Amino acid sequence: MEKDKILEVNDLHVSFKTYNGEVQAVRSVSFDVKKGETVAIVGESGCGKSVTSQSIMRLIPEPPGWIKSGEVLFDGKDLTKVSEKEMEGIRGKDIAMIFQDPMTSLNPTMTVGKQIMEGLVKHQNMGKAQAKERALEMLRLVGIPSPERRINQYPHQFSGGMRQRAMIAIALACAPQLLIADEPTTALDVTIQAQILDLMNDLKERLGTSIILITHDLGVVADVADRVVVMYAGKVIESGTVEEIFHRPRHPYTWGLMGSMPRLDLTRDKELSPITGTPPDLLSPPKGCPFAARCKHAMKVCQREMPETTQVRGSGSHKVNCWLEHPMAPAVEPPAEVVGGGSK
Amino acid sequence: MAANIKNLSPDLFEPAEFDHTKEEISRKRLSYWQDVRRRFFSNTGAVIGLVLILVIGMMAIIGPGMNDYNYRQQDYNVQNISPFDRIVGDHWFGTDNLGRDLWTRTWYGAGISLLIALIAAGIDLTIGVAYGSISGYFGGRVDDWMQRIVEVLVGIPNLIVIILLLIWLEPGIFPIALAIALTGWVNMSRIVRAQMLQLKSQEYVLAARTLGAGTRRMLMKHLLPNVMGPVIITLMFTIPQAIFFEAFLGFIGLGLRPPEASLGVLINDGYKMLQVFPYQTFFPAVILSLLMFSFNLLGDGLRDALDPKLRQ
Amino acid sequence: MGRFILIRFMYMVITLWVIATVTFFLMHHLPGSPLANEERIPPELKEQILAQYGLDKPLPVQYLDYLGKLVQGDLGTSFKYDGRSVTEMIQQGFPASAQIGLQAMVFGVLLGVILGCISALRRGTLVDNGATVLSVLGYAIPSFTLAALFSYYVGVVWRVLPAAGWGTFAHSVLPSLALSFLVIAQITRYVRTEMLEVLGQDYMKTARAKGLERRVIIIRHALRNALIPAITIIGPLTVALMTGSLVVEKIFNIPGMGWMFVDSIITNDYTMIMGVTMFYSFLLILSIFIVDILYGVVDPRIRLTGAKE
Amino acid sequence: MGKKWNMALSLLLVVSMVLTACGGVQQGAGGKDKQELNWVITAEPPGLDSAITTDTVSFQILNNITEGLYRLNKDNEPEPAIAKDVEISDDKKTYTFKLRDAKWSDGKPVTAHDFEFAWKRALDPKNKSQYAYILFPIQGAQEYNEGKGDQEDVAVKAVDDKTLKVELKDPIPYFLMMTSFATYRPQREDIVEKYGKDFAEDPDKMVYNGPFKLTQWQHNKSLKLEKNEKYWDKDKVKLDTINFTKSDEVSTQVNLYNTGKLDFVENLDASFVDKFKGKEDVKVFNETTTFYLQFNTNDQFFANEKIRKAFTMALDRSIMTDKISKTGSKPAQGLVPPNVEVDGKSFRELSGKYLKEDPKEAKKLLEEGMKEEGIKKVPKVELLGYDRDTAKKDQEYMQQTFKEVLGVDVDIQILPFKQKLEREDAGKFQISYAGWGADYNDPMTFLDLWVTGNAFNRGDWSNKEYDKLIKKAQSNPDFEERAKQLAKAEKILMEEQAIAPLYHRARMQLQKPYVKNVWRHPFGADYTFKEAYIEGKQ
Amino acid sequence: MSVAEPKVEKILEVKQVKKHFKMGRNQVVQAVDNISFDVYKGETLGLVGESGCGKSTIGRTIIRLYEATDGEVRFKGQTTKNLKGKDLKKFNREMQMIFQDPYASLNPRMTVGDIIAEGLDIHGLAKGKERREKVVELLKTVGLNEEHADRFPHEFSGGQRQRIGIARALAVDPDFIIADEPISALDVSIQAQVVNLMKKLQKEKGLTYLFIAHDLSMVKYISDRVGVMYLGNLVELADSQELYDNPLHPYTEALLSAVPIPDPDVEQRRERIILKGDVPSPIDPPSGCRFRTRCPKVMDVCAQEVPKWQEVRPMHWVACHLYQEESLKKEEANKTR
Repeated sequence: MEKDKILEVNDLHVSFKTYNGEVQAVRSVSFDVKKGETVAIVGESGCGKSVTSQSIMRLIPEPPGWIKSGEVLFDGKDLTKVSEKEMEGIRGKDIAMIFQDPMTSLNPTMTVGKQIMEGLVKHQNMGKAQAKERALEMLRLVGIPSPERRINQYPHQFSGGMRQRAMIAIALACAPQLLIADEPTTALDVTIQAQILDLMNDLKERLGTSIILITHDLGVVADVADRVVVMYAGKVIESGTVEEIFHRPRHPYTWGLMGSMPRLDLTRDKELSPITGTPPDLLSPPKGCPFAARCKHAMKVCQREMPETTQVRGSGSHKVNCWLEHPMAPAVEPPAEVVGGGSK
Repeated sequence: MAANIKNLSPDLFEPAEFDHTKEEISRKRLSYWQDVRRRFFSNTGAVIGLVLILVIGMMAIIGPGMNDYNYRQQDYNVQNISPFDRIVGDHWFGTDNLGRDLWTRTWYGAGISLLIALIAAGIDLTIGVAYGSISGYFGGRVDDWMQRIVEVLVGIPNLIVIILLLIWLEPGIFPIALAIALTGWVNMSRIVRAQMLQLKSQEYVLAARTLGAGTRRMLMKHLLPNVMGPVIITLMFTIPQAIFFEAFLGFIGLGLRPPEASLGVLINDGYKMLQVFPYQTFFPAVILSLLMFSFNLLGDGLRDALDPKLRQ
Repeated sequence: MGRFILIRFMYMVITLWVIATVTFFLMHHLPGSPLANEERIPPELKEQILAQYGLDKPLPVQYLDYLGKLVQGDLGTSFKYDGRSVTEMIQQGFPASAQIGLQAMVFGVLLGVILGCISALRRGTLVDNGATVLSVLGYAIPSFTLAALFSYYVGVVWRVLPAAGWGTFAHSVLPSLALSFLVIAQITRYVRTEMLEVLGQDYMKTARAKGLERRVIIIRHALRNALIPAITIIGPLTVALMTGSLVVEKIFNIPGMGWMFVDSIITNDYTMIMGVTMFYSFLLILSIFIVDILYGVVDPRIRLTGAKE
Repeated sequence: MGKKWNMALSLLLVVSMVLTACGGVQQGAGGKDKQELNWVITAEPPGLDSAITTDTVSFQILNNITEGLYRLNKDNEPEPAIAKDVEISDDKKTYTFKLRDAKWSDGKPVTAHDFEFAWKRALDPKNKSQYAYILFPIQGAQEYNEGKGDQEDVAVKAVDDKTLKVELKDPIPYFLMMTSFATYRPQREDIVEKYGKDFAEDPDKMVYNGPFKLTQWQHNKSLKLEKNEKYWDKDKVKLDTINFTKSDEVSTQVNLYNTGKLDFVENLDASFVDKFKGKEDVKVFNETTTFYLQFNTNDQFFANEKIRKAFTMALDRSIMTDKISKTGSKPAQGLVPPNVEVDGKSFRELSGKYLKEDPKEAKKLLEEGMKEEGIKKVPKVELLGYDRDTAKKDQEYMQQTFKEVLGVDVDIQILPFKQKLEREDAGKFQISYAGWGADYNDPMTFLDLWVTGNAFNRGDWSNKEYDKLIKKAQSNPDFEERAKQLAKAEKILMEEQAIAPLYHRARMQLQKPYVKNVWRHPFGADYTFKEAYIEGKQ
Repeated sequence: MSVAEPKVEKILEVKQVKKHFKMGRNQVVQAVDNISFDVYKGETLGLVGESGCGKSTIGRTIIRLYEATDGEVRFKGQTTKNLKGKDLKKFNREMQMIFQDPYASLNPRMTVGDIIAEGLDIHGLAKGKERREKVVELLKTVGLNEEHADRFPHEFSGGQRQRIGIARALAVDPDFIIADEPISALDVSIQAQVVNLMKKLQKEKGLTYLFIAHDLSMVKYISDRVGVMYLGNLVELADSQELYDNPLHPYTEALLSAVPIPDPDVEQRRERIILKGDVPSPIDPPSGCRFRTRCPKVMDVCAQEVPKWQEVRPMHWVACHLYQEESLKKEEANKTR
């Protein structure tokens, strides 16, 4: 494990049992997070991004879910193997998490202050008074006005944006090394989203926390991420720095994603080029590339074999899983509307 | 994998043929009820419940005809024969103290109990669904007033009303069912109303309204079919409740008139002799318990099958 | 909140009035008169006796008299138990009924909560199925059957506890137990459902993500939220206990109110029927009222807004 | 609650120990046995005001805490109690009682005034005593009670403290027995005045002149009696304590009996009879009752004598007594039970046997009767019944038998007792299952019920000769001739089949073998514990 | 397409419409307050705003799912108030709606064929074979197949369901379709499918859309003109490109700046206007201009007077004191004082 890496996920497989059989939600996912870095995991619903993040924290409900194989290295420890007791010591203290819906992620019958203090009492061995001090400090830090009053209020007395701030306060209370933010702004309005993203950027700089940001919004990714992991059908299909993914994407799925999104800053002349069809059923994932059925550039090999992770030439960080990278494949360039953004 | 790559032939890299226009649905075609059925039948408890109810129901119909006796025929030569000691003739459940065949009486009684419960549930259903639908569908002031009435009715202890009603009506199959139903429909109406209110704001109902659907169509196509789930579940818990109330009334002496038998009447008769002839209460009590048990299991199973929230 | 209580209180009064009215008229349509031993009473005397109880007056007048007295808390005097006031008799009978009811409730709720929690936490396992079967059995076996079995086996055959009677705590164990089965059943089932619901909530994930111990999560976060809605079934449960106690009191020979009620019906003791009905209704309505308020107190979401949703 | 009871119990223990220690010298029938009896009552006594109360449980308690002029002895014969002796005039209408030196529990003497006061109080229309009619044999009593006469005209007079003079309307042979009846008990004017109506509600307010006094009354649960040390005949009283526990369920009683909490079970039903049969615990208590079917002669169907006879003959009474109740009840042979005596002899022997089962004849009679009445099709008949468990079985038997023998469908209408009475009163019935228990040991207590116009003659049967015979008997001072008149009357009643007597009830009871000398009475109060004792209980 | 040229035919006129909801005894939610705008035939008018701003309410009020508290809606020159019988039926055919939630908008008990044919059944447009043909045709129009007609909604994916919803609306051949957040519940790649389908249908059938959404980029992409709503009020309305290039209202400005652009270079360069606090409750909205509590350019006059709805430039409407001369004068006076 490299020195500056704080988390490394290797070949992670996670499945769920359902009525209809085993859903292979995550199939061989690997990526890493370096100190102080924000890694965004992007993908559509059901692509396995949330499952991946919850597996890191060992939060997937077991049963029906279980981690089939792979490792999650944190601080040299494989989190898939440590005891539940030890995991409890890591959760909230070293790795913290915030969730999509601030409405439902807070306990409705406990004051916000108590919910912040809980973790402090558990991990920092703080007394009640001390924990309360710290909770007030945290509320102030996340920009909640008049925290002395707010600390004794219940979540339903908070607005959506304030709840997400409170969630962040809970997550950051014990100054974790890694923060996993699972779609933290999806349920919020744009102006509130801007507030929260602003806050997260600010806190990251001040506290030096590494962040795994899970989102489906490429705009948010462009705003806050250093590196991007694109997932599709339980697999990582492309990863690299923000610039690499946005300006030199290599996977047709990434192209499709970019092509599906209208851009506010461009004039209307650009037509959207959506991806046809729907993602595969993970109950019986296709043998070859999961995107093959929707891919304009699909080749026969795509249906048969799973492409390997390939390093993109000329870049240390840019990796892609696509047969188009194979020397025998025809050269295909990304569509103009994808890379020809307004910035050029 | 690495080895594989080397062996790839160039023709594999030719464009593949995909029909992007066709959208296939890979899963089997399942209607709502098929889906419910599938979920229901994968629930062992519920299936056991259903089977037991069917068996008891069947026996209630054919059981009394399976031997040579009828439910009222007395024979003082075979009083109080316990089937556990010896079986005389074809008195499979033994006889009571008037020498009546308990097999026949028990199944006959189970039938009467079921009949009362079904009538009660039927009345319950009619009043409850009508009241709840009207209240929920029309909303506004109508709903306000109707709910105020319900608020008051909820506070009335139904057992007391049942007892008073029965003294007034004189016990019989229909009066008992009526008394039970008259106090039971409130719950049903509340459930229907809550469903109605919820459904009314569902987008598919709004869609039907924008298409100009009339009240009849709204109710028949959109609202009532979607209320059915909770209604059926509620019924599954009303029926055992009614069976129990009937038994209870029998037990405190307000049951059916002799020589009619119901499970309540039989348990009441037998209870007096529990210490001496325990078998006389045993069979009806077991069947009563089995019925209640099965209906509860069935209700639970149906709830799991019908309520998408509890799906997993 | 004050407004909410006021409205609920109003409903309470209206409900009681409806019950009083219905009972009054239903009862006056019951055949038979409340006089004992009437075969030899000269008609003149009969009239006098009826007059003494005000039964000779026109029905509406009787009704108004009755309501007037009711408002003052006067339930009248029993016909059968000459000269004893209904209030006094209820006072004598109620403690016993209340004791077994309360014990059944406390025991049933405790066990029900534990069972419900365990079966929710071990969903789909043998433990869960066991608890489910137990709770369904609680519904399925009527309390009178249980009471009879308990009395005979525990009391007579094994002689562990008194078979019947009233006085010491030991006397109250079996009847309470017989009554508590239904409570266990209902609470178990309810807590299980609510627990499952709560366990699936996002804030449970938040709590786990904080690194809290399982025990803490279950008790502090899950149980509390699961129990709040469970409060709502205490009202109906009270009724269920009442229903059960009618026969359980008879089987265990307990000087409670339950059997007093059935007895009063059989003997046409008008004032007694009305008194007990009113008292029972009052209890029930009060329990619903208290539950409503309690719900508001326990659930902060309602406490502040003053109404559900 | 529990604590109190425990304390009371231990206190009782101490008290009883002291008492047994003191009473050690008594001709201890029990020796080491604790003289404590655990009896059962099937209902809460509604009230212990002897002038007002009407129910058997109250009578039972009153019989042991108070005493009248006479008391029924072991053989159910009246025996002087508070009265030392009596002087009866030749026309058998004037009774002059001499009272002995008896005391109330508060030490005051029992006087003739106490009797005069109590009887007049019972008759006072203001007090609305529902059992006042039992005093009607006294001259002027009925008139006063019905508001037609004055109190002064009631012929009861305390001549002095120890002399009570009573004049009767008619000469009746059973008046001495009647004076043992609860309503004839004395009451203390000062106590009644002091506490008003409530005096009989609270053990502390009541005074007692019987063998026991009431010391504790837990409503709906129990009563406790303790020996009355002021009782004139206290040397014969051996029990220190009697605990009455209320229980109305036989199986509960049996459970308590089996676990030693009760020494007595009141009323075994058929199932328990089988279980206990042959054990020494079993006691048969023959009541003086007759259960019968009352036909409504106003009904088109039952106006016909042959039809009434058909219904009477269809039944096999021995099934009801031997197969259904099994408690020792006897099939009826006439209206009057076999243990009723007249003029010192059994009335049944004097009268005759009138009832027999004959299905064929019954069917024939039904057909003839229907032809007479012009009825073509057998109508559906309604039988008004009791809601008691044993009665229900009888009713089901009759229902089935009428169906099988006569082909008549019978609908049983079971109503609570009060409602049944009202239906009967209003004449809204066809057949009613009814019963009557003797108030005193004389056939008249049964026979005068079917006189034309009697409120209890619910079937409205009427026979002039019958009326005449009863009227003659009522005022006949020649008791031998009176007995013949009564027998003749019963014959008429049976021949016209106004009613179909079914059986005379016996109760089967359990009583621990160590309980001795409890007297059972077929008339008036059920039990006397005066000389009862415990022996051989370890 | 020239920007300022007014389109002649108004298909829908919304005049001073208010919609208030009663909540409890004394509380009124002013979901929509005094909104006026027109929709021209053949155009797409986008309505954006954050949750709770009343954009869905106005849509539902227009199609008469809600009765307007005050004001008037005119459709094809006719008032929609008190429509009855034939007129109502006609209205129901000419105006249709597409809903937000692809899961809740289809009756789970009906087959897709029956759902699509519901309009045909209600209005008696087709029966038997003809009905079936029409259903198949509609399915094909939205990119589904004939065999899908016999299936049930839960078997379809979100995007497919949304297309079924569109087919249902199209069945009665409407002129005007209100699309109430039709894509916000869908994944990015599917959103584009649906939007493209809608555009294609507009071209083919000459439909007019009222497109309600909170996603500004998508609204700008599909709409000819865009209206911005805030807390029950319409604050700005202009041609979509004009709105982006020259936002007049401070709220529009903030909203536009808050939308992240999927391009890291743009994002790094961009300055954001971060609004303070949260949207106030519509039960008790601020006096004067409702945006004043969060407005970075707030003036004294904003609290006192409700800004007028004015056409400050050709075809560019805004309600803000910054563009009202009297207001500015007053403000000047305030400051000097």
